[in-house]
Amino acid sequence: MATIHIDGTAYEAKAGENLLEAILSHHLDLPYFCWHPSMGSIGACRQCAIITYADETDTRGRLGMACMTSVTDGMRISVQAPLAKNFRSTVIEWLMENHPHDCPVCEEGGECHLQDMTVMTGHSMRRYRGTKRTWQNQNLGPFIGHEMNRCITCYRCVRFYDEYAGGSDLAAFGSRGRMYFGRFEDGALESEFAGNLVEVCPTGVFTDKPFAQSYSRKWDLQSAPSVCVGCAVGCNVFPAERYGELKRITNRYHGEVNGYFLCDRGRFGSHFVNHEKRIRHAGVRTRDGEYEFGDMKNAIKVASTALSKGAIGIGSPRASFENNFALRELVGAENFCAGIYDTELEIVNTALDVMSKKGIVVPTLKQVEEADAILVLGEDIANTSSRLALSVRQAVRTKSFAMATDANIPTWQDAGVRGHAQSEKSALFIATPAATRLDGIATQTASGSISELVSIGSAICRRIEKATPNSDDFAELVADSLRSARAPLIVTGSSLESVELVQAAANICRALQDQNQTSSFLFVPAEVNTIGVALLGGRMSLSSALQKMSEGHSAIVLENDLYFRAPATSVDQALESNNVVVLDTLENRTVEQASVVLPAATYAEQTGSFVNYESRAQRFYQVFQPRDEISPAWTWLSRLAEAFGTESSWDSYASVLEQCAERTFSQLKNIAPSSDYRIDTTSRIPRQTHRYSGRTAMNAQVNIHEPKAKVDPDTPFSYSMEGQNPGDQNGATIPYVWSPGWNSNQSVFKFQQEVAGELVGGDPGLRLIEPNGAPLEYFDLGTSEVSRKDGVFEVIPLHFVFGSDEMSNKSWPIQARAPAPFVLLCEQDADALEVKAKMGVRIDGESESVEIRIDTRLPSGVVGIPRGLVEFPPNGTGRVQLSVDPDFVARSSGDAEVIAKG
Amino acid sequence: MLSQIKTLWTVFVHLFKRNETVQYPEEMPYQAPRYRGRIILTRDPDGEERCVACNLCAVACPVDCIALQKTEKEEDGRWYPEFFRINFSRCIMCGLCEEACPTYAIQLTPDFELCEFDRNNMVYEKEHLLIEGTGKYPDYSFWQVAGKTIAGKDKGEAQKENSPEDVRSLLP
Amino acid sequence: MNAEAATVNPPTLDTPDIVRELSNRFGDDCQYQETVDGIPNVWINRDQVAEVLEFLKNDAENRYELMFDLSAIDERHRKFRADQPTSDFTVFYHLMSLSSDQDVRIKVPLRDEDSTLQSVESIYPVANWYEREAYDMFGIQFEGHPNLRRILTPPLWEGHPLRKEHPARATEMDPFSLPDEVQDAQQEALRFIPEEWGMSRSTKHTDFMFLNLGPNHPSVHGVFRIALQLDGEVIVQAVPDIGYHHRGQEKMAERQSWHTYIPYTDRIDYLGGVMNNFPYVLNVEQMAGIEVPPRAQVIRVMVSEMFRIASHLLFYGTFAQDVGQMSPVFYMFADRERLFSIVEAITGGRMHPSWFRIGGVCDDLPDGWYEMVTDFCDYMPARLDHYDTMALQNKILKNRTVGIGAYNTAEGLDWGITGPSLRATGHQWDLRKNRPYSSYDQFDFEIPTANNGDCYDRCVVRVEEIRQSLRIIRQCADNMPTGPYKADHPLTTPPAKERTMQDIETLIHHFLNVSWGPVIPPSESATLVEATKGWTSFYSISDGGTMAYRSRVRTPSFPALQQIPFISNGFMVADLIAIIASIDFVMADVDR
Amino acid sequence: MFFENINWSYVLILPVIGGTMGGALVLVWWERRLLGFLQDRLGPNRVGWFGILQSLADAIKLVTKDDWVPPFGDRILFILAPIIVAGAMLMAYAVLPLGPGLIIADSNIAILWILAMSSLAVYGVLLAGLASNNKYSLLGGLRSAAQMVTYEVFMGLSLLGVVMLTGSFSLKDVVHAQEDMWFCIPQCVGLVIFLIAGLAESHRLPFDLPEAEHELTAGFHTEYSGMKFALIMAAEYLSLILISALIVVLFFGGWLGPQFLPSALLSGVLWYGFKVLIVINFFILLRAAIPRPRYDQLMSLGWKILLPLSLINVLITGAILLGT
Repeated sequence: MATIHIDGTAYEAKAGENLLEAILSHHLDLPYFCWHPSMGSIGACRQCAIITYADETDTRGRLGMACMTSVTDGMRISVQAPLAKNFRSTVIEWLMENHPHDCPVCEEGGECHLQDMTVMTGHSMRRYRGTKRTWQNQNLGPFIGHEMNRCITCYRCVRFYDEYAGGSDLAAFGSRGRMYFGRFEDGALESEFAGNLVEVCPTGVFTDKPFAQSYSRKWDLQSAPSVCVGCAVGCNVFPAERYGELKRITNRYHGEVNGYFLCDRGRFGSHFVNHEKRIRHAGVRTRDGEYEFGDMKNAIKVASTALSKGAIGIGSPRASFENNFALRELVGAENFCAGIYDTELEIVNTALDVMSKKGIVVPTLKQVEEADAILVLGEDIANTSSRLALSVRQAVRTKSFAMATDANIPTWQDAGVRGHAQSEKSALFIATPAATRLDGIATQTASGSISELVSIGSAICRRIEKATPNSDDFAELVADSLRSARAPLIVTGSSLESVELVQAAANICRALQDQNQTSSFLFVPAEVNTIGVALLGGRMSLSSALQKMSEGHSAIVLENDLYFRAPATSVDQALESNNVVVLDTLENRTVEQASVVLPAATYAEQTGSFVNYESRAQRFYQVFQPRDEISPAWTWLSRLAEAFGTESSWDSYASVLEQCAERTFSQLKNIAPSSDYRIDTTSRIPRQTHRYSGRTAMNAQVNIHEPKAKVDPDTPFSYSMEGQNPGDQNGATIPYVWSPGWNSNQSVFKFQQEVAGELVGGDPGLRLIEPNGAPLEYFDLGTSEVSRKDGVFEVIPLHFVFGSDEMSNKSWPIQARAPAPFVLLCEQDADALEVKAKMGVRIDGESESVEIRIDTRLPSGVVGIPRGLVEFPPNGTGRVQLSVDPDFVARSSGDAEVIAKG
Repeated sequence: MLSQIKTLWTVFVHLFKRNETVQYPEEMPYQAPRYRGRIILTRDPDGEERCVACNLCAVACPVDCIALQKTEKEEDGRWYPEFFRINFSRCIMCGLCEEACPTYAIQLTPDFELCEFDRNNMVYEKEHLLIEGTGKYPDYSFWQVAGKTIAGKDKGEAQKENSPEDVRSLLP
Repeated sequence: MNAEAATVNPPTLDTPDIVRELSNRFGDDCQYQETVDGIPNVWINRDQVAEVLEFLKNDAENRYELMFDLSAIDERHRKFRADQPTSDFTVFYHLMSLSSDQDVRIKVPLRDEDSTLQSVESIYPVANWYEREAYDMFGIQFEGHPNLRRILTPPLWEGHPLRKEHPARATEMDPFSLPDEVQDAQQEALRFIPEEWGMSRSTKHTDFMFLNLGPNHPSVHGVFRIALQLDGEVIVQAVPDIGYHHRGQEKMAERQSWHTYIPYTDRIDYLGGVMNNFPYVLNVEQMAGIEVPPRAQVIRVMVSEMFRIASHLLFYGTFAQDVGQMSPVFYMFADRERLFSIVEAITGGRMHPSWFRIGGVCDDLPDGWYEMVTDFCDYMPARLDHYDTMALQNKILKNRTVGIGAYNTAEGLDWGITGPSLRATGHQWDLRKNRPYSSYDQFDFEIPTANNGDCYDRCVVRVEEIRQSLRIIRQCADNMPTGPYKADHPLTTPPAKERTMQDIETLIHHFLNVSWGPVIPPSESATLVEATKGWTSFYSISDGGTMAYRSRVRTPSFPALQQIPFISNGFMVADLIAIIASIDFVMADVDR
Repeated sequence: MFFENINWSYVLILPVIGGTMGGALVLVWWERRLLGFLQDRLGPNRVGWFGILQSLADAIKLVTKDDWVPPFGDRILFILAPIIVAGAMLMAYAVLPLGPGLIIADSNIAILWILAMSSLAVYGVLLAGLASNNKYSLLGGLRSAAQMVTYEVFMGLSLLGVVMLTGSFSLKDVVHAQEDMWFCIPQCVGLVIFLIAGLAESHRLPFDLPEAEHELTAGFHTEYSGMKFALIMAAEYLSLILISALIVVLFFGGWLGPQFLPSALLSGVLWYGFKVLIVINFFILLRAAIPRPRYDQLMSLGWKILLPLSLINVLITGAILLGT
């Protein structure tokens, strides 16, 4: 620890720490632009000028940049010295020379870091009377708006996009006063992290395009802490609402999980909440197959008859833990099915078993970033859980930080660290069937069919146990790396639908344990609450549930499109019986065949918990109250229970949670404060900012009398501007980040204990399982021979970040980026079929032909079929025949190249 | 006694003074140009709506009686209010909205006749607020100052703007 | 925050004398806190309150004759107070020594679980109501207070409005309804029970009549109630009851940005117009460190003096009317209307111009302002002479008002009387002269005083003030400085419009200051102005935010009403009306 | 037989009632207009020509209003009081000459009758104050009673001079006695005293203590509304007309024109009306201009100044009469 004197006051700081970070960590105000907590310092913008004094007698001092200064014990600096203030103000004056007169028509206005810094430096008088330099903008696709004139050349965009997120299609062009940040030509930004540019850019060059369509200022948005439903990482987000419409998603800082960044599926995938196909009223299907809406009581009555026949409850990995619990209570554990297909459930259960074993470390994303040797076995993480891939990207820099430390270069000195490391990277090994977007930073990759990948895993396992000297075999290299690493990590997942793969990964962990090596095991489940629903423990498998339904059992289906889970034929049969009650948010094929439809709330419209890949249960809060008859699934289940006359009914979310925690995991009650939590024992936490406008006019055309703000009995939040959001409250209860003078998301540092550290009130969420059970045992993996036949291909399920997720697929910006249906073949097989890329092929049994794409790494005899884009599984057998469609015309698609791009 | 007579006289002389009454509504009282009455939305000198839906009036309003939603029309690049609603039954005519408006769109006029029997009629929508003219500021056109491209005004064509740089001339 | 150095300042050599005097006498418990208004803040223990205040009033080197203000602060959400002792609630006493022109603010820290301290009502009689207000608004208990009950909110109100947990917006509560049983309960709670006020219903020879004057009565100027104990028509005891006009101005200050609160200040003394903006903007400017340009200062003075005239004219007219003279009020309204036409031309508003801004005024003067203003200055003096003959010299009016409701300077100060009502006792103290703000020191004018401190003198002083205000206005008009009407300071809200419309830097400041609001540095400041009815002050606390953490509004009408029993007991009902008329109050200014 | 016994003057009853009531209505309007002019405003000018129907509109409004009796008051007295007030005032008109020969009852005790009736009206006021069972009304009623007792005394005394000069209580005689000289000259002191007493009697503004809006809200008639309020208002204006007419009759030669003008120039009725109007206007001016003394000040004015003055006046008049 070191003591630094800032304007005469002594503060504690870490020696060697970045001075700017030290200043901000004490929640003092100092303007900056180019520095970013995740990207370090480059000293480009000259905004964080301070005066450093040699000693107590020094009164003149020396002007320097805080972001390029290391903290030393006893150092004396001044932030408020006139010289420093003038310098900062002058820097802003330069930046403003060419800045357009745009604030009123800029989406950044009101949450613009540039605005904040201009006001903070106090530069309010324009002296420059010359003309402004201008640029033409580019069309950067459906996600990102581009307004280049607003640029202040801080380089944050390219530093993030290229260096941090590994993108290649955004660059800085030009020199000195003529700098352009854009693509070589118009076109969608390829990286799935492009959306972060909106938050990274300190001004309005990159803006949220879908948000801009129905734009509201930050002060007008109502928001609450929530969790992204895009994948199983469980990134923390702020969904924001106004006029009953979900307007946008922004990142909600979590020190251990998502940090400062989200993927684009998370950021742009939530517009399904506003979808025109939302189910808004309870409906009963009449005999002619049409639905009758509007009679909620009748719908409840009809639905509750299903219960009298001993209904099966089919849960869902995309419904909250509490909703699944409510269903389980209603139908009984023996009749409850987790709602994921048998294979997947087996995989997840296997993974959960491994995770609970002694000595197993399940890393958070922050810990992933610290790993120095990573093996990704079978999972295309860039597509199934993109935020994880971003962390893996950072992990390969671990080595460069170690090298920098050795060379006495401060780790925050970004250019120095990168320059010193050159192309040196930590070890990353990827074994997947097809190419992935992480291949470029991988030490080595391996391809293979699923069983071949299992074999590779087994081989690595054997090599760890017993090294083969000087072999440059893939397995040997991996084993060697893992064995010698400081923090090795094994990543696997369920997307290839192979339980052996997970077992193989577990075996590697086991082998590492034998070497007294840390065994970090990261299993990537498919959906937001897959782990949760699996932990809830349904005793009935989905296939047997479907079987029973086709035999005439009634069923309640909770937020689950069964066609997304099981072969269409079996679902068709199951749904034929006329007593299936479906609770869901959007119309889908299952809903179409339900006898009763009940409108469920989306995650933004209710409070609940999701359990992420590390079994971290996280609370998400209702952002706004849904209109019409939409209400959280548990309320419907409660009404059903009431109508049926069972005892389990709940009158509030708090009562569901109470019972849920009691009967499942008691930690659930502790992952977020209870509803009577108050700030300084007095105030609720407001969902609206204190400057929320239009209260007396928003609804005046309907009712001139302003209604009473709804009292929220379930949470510590208010549905109004009343209350306090001081920043030091429990970390799970931050509804938005704002601090006086810090109107942009940069204000998040006021909510952190130290820059990029834990939230002041603690990072939210608790793990439901801790690895302290029995020791991990080896799984016995038999070897299976793959028989190949011409024209018959083994199906490899592929995932694509835009298109493979059930819900984000209904979000219009994601739809605009989703590729046209395609299959992936290797060159060899394509040649054998005499087809080329962009030609058409028909999967037997399917009516539509799909495009062909060639993958460089795909082994022969397999075909990659992307979920969500092509109906999957095509026939449930795992093998398909392909026939060439000579008449195929390629369809336009959001983006074709991304999936196969290494 | 004398003081009473003086008082009587001083009052009596007022019989011969011009009375102060203004016979409203036949006779309209003079309203200073700055008088803060009914709120209007004005148009640019080119006849297009001035309001760019920046929301500053709404947030500056102490009584929160202005609500609006931003939208864009086709591809002309301009921002417009999709709806613009003022609840005059809450308005206190303080003028902070006019002062906050960065485009001179919202203005207060010397029209004070804002009485209704039904409070619901005090809710004015955009079609009630938008006038044809420019109001108090005949010359200002925000879009000629702002840098954003709109139909008929490309980059570099706003006031004090250079024509756009050629991206292709830049070093990679 | 772990700023170790920012601890409580121990008294040192350059601390003000009063701080040293207090710590010498009361030991090290007295802690000193500096604020930007230059008023020494001394923190004392709650057990010492009576002792310290007794000392300050009677034995200190400079006698603090006037308890200017007393209220509390809910500190529980406050972040920036490292230089102060910890407390959940702070009760502060703003004392003034007019003889030596010194102020001191005594602060007492209290904990939520035990917010009790001694009443100082017996030392400073004016504290009686202020303590009741602090009890009503914060729930602070004053031991030894004779009648600690709610004063501004209805007796059955739940909660204490200025505590942070109390909602600011009505939409947080159920829509207002008044079922019969609630109405009955509320009315029953308002029942005047003489015994509760230490009165008897009868003596050996007399049964007293209790008369409820107000809250709706033609002469109480708004909604104000006095319960009278009458012996025939003679007042034995009067009990003023206020709160019917309470709107929670201080609470509103905590939910509006520093900028958007300005229109609310207009409505404090609704006859004072911009005079209410004045202390508020001075307050914010002091905290923000804004220097207001000369033109803005003089414009502010000019328009304020216009409102002084307008307010005094209304006082004058209603004064005559309340003693039964019907006509003058009409002539004076006509004069006031002339004034309003100038105010309209300049500000666009009438009674609520909301025209001062943080850092200046809203707009420059309009074309033709000079002629309008000087025409009025030419017109008005003759009218005043006319009114002198008509009203002031009338024997009946004199009979009704001379010798009625008199008090001397010391009594006035005891009861917290300020402004013209104090000057009517012969005490020549005017903030514009003694503590000139906004360039008042540049003007040539006199401070009218009178000697008897009775109803008549209070009127005479005000009439003479009108003449002095006309002098000031003419000087403003003739010497109006050129230059900007707003400061260049970045916290000027909003910045000059011409630049906003052309320059991006100014637009940015405009954008953030009108939306989120200007961020005022953490500070405390009280500013006093010589308002129409006495001294109005804002004591604002910024916690480094875009809204006031606390804004205390001290108005002259509040203590004036408290004094009514003291000056009206023994007089007749009709005299009470004359006294009320002479006090020059508006209920909005009392209840806030 | 019957017809011979009829005093044809009784035919005047209806026109007098109608005329005085109508006059009161017009007077309400005229007072408001005149007050308006005196106060630099217009007064009611919307209903009818120059607003002349304003009072009618007000009267219709008052008459059609809900007839409300305070539940806490004495119902019968409450209703009776305004009737007494208005009735007594109307009765007084019975002896008031409206022109040469135009008189309902040319009583030889007319002055006493009028004094009696106006006292009776005060009784009504007192009743109204009591019956309302409202503290303000009570105070108003009490003030009214005290004021009556005070001012009734020297009101009578102030007239004694006139009576002595005339030698009769008949008003017709009083007028005829002024053919040489209006009594306003020899009885100027009496005139002033009667003027003040009359003001007090009709409780108009400087002396409107029983209702004193600024002190007692509306004093004795605080609780009155609708038709009953209209009656009280009418009585007030009747009393104004009555006092004005009395002043004209007693001090300004009634229907007599000035001696220097040929008497044919204007008919007596018009002269009479003209003079009454001037006195009424003077009353209105007084109302507009003069502040209200305090209740005890009014009392002491009455007892300490006006009573001795009027006694002196009687003494001097008597002395002069005896002397001549």
